[in-house]
Amino acid sequence: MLNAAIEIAFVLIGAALALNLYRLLRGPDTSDRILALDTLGINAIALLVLFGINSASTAYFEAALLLALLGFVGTVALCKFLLRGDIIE
Amino acid sequence: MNALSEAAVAALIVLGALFVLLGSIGLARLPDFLTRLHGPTKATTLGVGALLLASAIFFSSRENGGISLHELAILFFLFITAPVTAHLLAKAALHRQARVDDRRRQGEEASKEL
Amino acid sequence: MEAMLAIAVGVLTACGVFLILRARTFPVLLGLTLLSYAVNLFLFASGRLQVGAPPLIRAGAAYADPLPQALVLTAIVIGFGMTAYLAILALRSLAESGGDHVDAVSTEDARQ
Amino acid sequence: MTVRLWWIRDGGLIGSGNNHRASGTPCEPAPPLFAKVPVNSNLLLAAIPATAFAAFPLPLLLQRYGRASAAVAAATVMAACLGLLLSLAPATLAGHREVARLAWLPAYGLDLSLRLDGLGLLFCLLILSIGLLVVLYAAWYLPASDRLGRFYSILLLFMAAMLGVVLAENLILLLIFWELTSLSSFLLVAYRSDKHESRIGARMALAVTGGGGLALLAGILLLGHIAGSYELTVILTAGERIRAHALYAPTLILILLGAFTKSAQFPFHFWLPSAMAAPTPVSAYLHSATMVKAGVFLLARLYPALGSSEMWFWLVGGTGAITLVYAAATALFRNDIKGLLAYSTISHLGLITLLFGLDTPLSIVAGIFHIINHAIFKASLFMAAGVIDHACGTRDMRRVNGMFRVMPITATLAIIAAGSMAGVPLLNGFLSKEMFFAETVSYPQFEPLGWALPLLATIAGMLAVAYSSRFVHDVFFNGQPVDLPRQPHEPSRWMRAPIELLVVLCLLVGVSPDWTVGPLLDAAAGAALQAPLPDFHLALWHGFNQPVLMSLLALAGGVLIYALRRPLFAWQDQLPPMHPRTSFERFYRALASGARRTVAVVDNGSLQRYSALLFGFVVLLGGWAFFSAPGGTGVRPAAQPADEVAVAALLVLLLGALGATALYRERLLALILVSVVGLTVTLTFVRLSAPDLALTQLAVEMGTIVLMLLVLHYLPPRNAPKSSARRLIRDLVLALLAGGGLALITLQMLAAPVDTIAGFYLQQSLPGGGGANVVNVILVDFRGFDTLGEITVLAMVALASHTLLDRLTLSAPQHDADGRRWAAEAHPLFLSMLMRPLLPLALTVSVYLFLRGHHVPGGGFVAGLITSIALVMQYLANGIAFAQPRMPQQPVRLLALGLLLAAGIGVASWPFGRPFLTSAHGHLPLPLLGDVELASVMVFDLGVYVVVVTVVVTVLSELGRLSLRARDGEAAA
Amino acid sequence: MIHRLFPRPFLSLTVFLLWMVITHAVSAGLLLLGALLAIVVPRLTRPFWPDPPRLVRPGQALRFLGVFALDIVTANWRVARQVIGPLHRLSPAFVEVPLDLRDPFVATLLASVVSLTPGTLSIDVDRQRWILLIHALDAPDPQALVREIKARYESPLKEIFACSMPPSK
Amino acid sequence: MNTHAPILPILIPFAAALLQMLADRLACQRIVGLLATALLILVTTWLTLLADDGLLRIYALGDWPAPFGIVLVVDRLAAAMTLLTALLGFVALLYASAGFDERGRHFHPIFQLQLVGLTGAFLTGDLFNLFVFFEVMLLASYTLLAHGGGLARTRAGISYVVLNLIGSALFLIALGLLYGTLGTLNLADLAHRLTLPGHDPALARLAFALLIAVFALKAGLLPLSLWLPHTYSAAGAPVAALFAIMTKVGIIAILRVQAIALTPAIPDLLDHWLTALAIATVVFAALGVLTASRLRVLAAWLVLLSAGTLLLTPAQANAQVAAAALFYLVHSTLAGAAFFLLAGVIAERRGEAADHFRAGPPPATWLQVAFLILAATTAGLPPFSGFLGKLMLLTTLRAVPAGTAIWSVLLASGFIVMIALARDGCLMIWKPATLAAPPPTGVIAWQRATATLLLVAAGPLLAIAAHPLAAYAERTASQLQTPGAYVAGVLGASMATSLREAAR
Ligand code: NA
Ligand code: NA
Repeated sequence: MLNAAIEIAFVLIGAALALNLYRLLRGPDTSDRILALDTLGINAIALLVLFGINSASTAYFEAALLLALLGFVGTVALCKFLLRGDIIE
Repeated sequence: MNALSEAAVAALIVLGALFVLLGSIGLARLPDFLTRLHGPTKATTLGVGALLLASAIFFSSRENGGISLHELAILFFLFITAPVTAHLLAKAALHRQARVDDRRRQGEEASKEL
Repeated sequence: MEAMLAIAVGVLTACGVFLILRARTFPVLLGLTLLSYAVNLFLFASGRLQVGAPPLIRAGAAYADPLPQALVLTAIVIGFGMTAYLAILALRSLAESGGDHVDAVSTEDARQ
Repeated sequence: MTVRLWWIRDGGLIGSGNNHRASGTPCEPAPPLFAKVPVNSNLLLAAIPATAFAAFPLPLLLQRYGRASAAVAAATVMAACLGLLLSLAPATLAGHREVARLAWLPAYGLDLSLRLDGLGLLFCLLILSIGLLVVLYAAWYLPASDRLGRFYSILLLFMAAMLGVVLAENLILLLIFWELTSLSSFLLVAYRSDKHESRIGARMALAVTGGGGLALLAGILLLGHIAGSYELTVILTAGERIRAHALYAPTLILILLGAFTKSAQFPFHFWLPSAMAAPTPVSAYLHSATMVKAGVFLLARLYPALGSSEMWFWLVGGTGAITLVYAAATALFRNDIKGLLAYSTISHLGLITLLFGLDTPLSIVAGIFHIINHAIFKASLFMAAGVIDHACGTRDMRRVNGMFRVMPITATLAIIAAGSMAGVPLLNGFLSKEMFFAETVSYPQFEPLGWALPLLATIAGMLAVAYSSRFVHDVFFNGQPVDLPRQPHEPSRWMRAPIELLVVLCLLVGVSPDWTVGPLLDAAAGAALQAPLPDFHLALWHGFNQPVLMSLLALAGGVLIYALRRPLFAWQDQLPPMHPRTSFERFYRALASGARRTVAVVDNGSLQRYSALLFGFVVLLGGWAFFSAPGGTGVRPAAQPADEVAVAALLVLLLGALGATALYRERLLALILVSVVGLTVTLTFVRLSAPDLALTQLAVEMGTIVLMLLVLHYLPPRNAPKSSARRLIRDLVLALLAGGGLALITLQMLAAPVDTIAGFYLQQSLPGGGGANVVNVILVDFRGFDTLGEITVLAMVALASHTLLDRLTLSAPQHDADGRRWAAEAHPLFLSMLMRPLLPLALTVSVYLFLRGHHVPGGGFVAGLITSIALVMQYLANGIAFAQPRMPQQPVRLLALGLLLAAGIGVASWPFGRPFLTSAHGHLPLPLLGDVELASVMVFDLGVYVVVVTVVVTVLSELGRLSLRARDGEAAA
Repeated sequence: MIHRLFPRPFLSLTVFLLWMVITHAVSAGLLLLGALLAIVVPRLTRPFWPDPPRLVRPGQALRFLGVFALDIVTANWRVARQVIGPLHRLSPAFVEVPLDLRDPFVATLLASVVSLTPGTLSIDVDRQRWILLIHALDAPDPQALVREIKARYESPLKEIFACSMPPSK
Repeated sequence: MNTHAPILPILIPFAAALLQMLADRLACQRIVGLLATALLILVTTWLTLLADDGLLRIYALGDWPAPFGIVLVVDRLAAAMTLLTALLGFVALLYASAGFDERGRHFHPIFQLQLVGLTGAFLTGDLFNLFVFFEVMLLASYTLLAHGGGLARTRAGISYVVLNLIGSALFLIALGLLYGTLGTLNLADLAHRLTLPGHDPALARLAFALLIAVFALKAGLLPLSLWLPHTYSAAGAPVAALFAIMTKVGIIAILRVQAIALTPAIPDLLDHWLTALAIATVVFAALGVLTASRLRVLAAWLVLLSAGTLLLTPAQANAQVAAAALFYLVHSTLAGAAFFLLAGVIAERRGEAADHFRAGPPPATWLQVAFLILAATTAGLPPFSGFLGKLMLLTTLRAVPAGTAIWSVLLASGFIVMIALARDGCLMIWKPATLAAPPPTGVIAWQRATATLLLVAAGPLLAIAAHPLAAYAERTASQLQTPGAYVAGVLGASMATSLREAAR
């Protein structure tokens, strides 16, 4: 049961990644692309958690934690860039 | 690992993945930036949350491990950072959607204020 | 899996090389970044690919080769330092030449 | 020091442990020669050049005491050398050969070995005695404003080098002195260094003679290879073997190039007239006893080894003959007195060369005899020319006329010397010219054209008489002087004395050769031939024979030619003018501009070209190396199947990379796409069992985005011109080759068998390194030295950010790429508020990753990156004004501290007798807490942490600070 | 003493909890280390958080968290349906919520809660007029939304942090 | 201390750099730097003397045996190269201490770290560690290059940095391929495994070819060396002087890899191309010499010329050739460095005319003499070291396959250098300014004069000491060309001495 669920989940998340990619390429504005990138990061956390369950290993934990903690830095910096050009001022 | 927890884990996994997908569907499908912004920041939060819960149950119910709570930390950080990104994205999008002329006027006014 | 990685390495290299051959500093920076992804993946691959076998010592586990991982880690960090360095240099060049041509010539000169 | 000093006497070659002498021929000892000599004679021999070399700076050092002291010093040095030489002369004249040797570079066959035999003695005598006269002459000749120290010092250096050439036993040593003569004559010719013609003349002389020296070097190396030694003692006895060797022809040609350039043989003669830019005493010296004579000396010296072959005859004899006639003809038309004399020198050297080329024992004797005679009369002639120049202020024979009336004594002397040059009987020049005529007549190997050689000799004789006549008539008679800058007069007594002495010698030798130069000539010719002398005797009159007839013809013909000078000169005036100096300069310019064009074609100064060449080179080399491997290897199949996640990730990665590449002109978009690639790479690392890498990659990724955005803010948007189609195709081909190649290699490598050292790390990680995270143990322990280097690199990046950004001012754009003004709010509220709790929490996480990194993914690097990014976020959220004062100050000291921690714990193992960076770990049992794990690598890792944090924060904040400066700049403006 | 050690007790507690959660194990050493961090980390980072609000009602804070979690789950269903449903039925709108709060940090917390709750998104806080600008995915009745937010989230937060009064400065 | 001798050449400048970073005052930094460099000379001299016993000194860092841990390997070559580095470092630092170091921040620590990179690169026996030291060296050199500022330096800097970053990427690819094919990173172990069956020979060849390409980039092989003249001539005098040894790092690396790994297993890898390209390099550099319009540019081309000359040697795989190359290497390093310093001093003396080859106020007599000696040394005119180096090369390279071509190109390039130096020197030293030129600026600081003269004196001194030096070079080369001993020494000795106790 668990394996089946994981398989399904992989497919679902894979589809989600594909949709992110669609938005990333489609735009139309840079802010849409940044949003897609941000979503990609969050979906990656989901993927990592899924990997962890799949392989019954805690080795993925640190990566997921870090992605949750730092993943937003890129988004924030990019948004700040759009807003002010100067991200550290 | 007993059947109950396995079932719970399986259900949560599918649920979580589904919400992750939903969020991305929203991202892809919704008509303008601000509505699109709702999709991922919401659904993914719950999606990842469900997956993390599944993970917590999964690792807690294994023979050798104790209670696994460290998934909470991930969720915690997501909850702190998600509103910030949403906020900045919205600001950026609004900034860019405003017509160039308006913005220029606004900017000039702002610089006058300074 | 091997083929996937090989394709990734190849495409990253090709993109990196193409961008490095551009005339402006920023694409060159991006190209070097892409190239270093490719190189890191390649160096990593020298320990062969293994799924679910991180080199964390536990009883009765299988392990991926830890040495390339350590080397790639070093390479990533050094690469970051170098990218930062080149970025700084690009700004310096901009301040001194007034442009972002890799040869620190003004756009008019570059056209000739 | 393994320099050993040993002297040998007489012949025997002491082996010098030479393993580079490729030829297996044993060094044959020369046959023991001749009489007993005083014990210390080889020291005396060594002392001759040693004195000269040691004392050459003396005049320069003494010049502060006046010109006289400089001159006296120079003369003293020469006299001392002459004294040393004369003390050895009797034995040498008796046929003794003196050899002295000091090891220098024995492995390469180069020793400081000297030899004194008849030939060397003759040349030494010429060099020193004429040198003394030149010193005397120059003291009066050179203007009073010259301080002379420099002049005499260079002259002494030149003389020393000449002595070295003629005394060298080792051929490489000979070459060394040979090139030194080129170098020092360069300085002599350039004595008036502020004059353009002096500099060019000097450069021409150096170019030709120095270049010839390079050929000579090659020839000597070949000769040494053939003979098995560079010692003359060996080489001169190995003639048979040398001539039979396959490399004889190149050897001979290379050596002759050296000799001909030095002795100004056609077509290398042109430097010599230009070298007249030197002060006249120098010319007198160069033309008579030294420089050009070095070339013919070499012919004489190596004659036993290289001579006696058809090739020798044609090359040496042919060159000599052409030079003889050509230069004589040219001399006639020179209007400059020194020019006429210079071409006559060339002609006479051609004569000597031709004599050597005739390749009979008697022709060698004649050649050497003419060397002596030419030295004597040519020195006096140049000095006389100098006197005239000095007196008149010009050397142009069209203006200098009728000098006989003004300076009768000098004129008489010059006329006698010119007679000798023309080969007038009773003078020394006549004798050797007679011998030359005799040789041409009796030359045995020239049967089919038996008349050609005597005819050529006679024509040359006529020309010599003609130009000598011109010198005598045009300068000393021929009416009144025209428009002279100075009022001419007789020179001072001392200035004339050297000329008088030399002219007397001309007469003495001419009248009584046997008594004056006989013994010297015997010894010299014997040494040159390395064989018993032919039967000959020097005398004024051998009866009326063919040579006498030729002499008479020459005299008559010469006078006739001179009588016909007017039409001849008129004819010559129509010819295109020849200016070796400008030709040389033009040649150099053409060479330089050709070089400039070639270099510019290869190197267009563009990084794009350089990078393309680098990639192209690597692709070619790599392809060659791979496909040239023995036993071709086919592409092996991949082992593991790919899952759907891998496919999806690959798609994301490809789109990111290709998108960034295709859209690179949209810089921000490209950056976003590159970040997508980075995220995918991170996931790949996680997936493929490398959690540590994933953490590092992720953290670095965030730092990179911030960095790139900081840069992007200033880089001018969208002004880049598009690449041309050709450039695009080139780049695409290179990119595809590189990418395709690396992809194939990746596949090939992943399927290749390998047996790595990884097992050791896995096995030793816990017991030896005390950590379960093997990657971390490798980083801080097994290969901690790499990590130390790595953080050093990082630290330098931070230092460099200070160095490079110090005082840098950039102007920040006022609006974005689409023309929007920037948003008004600098620090959005949510961001700045939420960053406040995030910092302590991020710190907690980094402490976790730091402390647990030895066992789970993490470690100093990752912890440091997280901390630094959290800190950088403070800058981002709240601005520099808020963040900077709250940060630890003095980043440089922090960097030092971090490095000190890492290296310090490394040194801490020394007292325990362990190498640098040896780790120690253990468990400390504590009450309440149980076992506490302690490891020295923690300190190391702390150093890493400190450095990483400091570097990232410093670099990014330094970049951020640029905008403050930009704003200040605007405010100021 | 306690105050001296833990000048920011709530932050110290958060650090300690985070530590215990991520270390994923319990031992005396780790507890001690956690305590140490709870002391050291807030001190080290104090300059970066110059004016933190004071948490006065921890109990209510817990209850607030419960409500918030429940809201996330229920509202998610709604948003999920909206996302896959017909888009023309949506009536997105900007809504201005006048605030009684005067603490920027607490206002940010409120904004975060609004953002994290499905269907609404905080765009900005006007600090002159103390108005929270919200974008709602489907808000047929904006005033109802304003009332709900003020009642469900703002007033508990006000009490938890005791910051209803305008700041004295 | 004897035990730790191998690492001292790395740690001494490292410690000096740390001290200089802690003590931020220029005066302190100067003293620390000069003292440390002087100490480095002493230590490396001692190490060079020690190494002359012919034994390998293996220093296993962290007490981990090769090939698992990183080892430093001191043989004659490594020791001598560190000594050369130290000498050059001291002289360059002395020169820089007269004011050059004030022209930007952090000159001194970065200078010391440059020395760390150089000595580390010469000493390490591990290829990845070599990569790390290359990075240390290059980053330091990037920064030193930029020291003093100016557009020319920035322009050269970008090319230099980008090309070397590509080089670093290539290095990593080569290392990955080596590890992925042979499973190790230690040079001795690689050489050992290369002789065993069971690996993919094509990949191993490719890996070593890429490695050689990286070294060739550093060494200045055409067509990878177009950056070199620009970079070297843009750098400040003392920096360029120190750079004179940087190409040698690449050459030494090629020599070592060739001797230890390639000769026994892949002897044909350098055939056909390296010598041909080296000849092309020499030709190109000789042409470049003709184009130079100022002394420092000329010096840069001369560095390239000597690099090309040295690159003629590795493909010969011959101990005698290597010995000659080593002597020439020492000579050309010192002479090249001397040229840069001399250019600096002359430029200082000639005011606006600087070191351009045009009329101007003539430099002092001692400078003229120094120039003459140095020019003769460089042009390969006797009796200085350049002649002896060329003699050795010509002697040993006569019998190799491309011998005739090599001879021609060496002799011809010597000729070109001679006529170019004669012309340029005449213009610069002797041609008087036509207009009233500004008088020469002040006196030259004693540090600069001393440093310049020390290096100029190297030409004559090397010639005088040619016999012992050539003998050392010969012993060095024969040790280098005994790969079996190296491999056994590195792998065996460290195994025997330092496997740590299992109990720990
Ligand atoms: Na006349
Ligand atoms: Na900024």
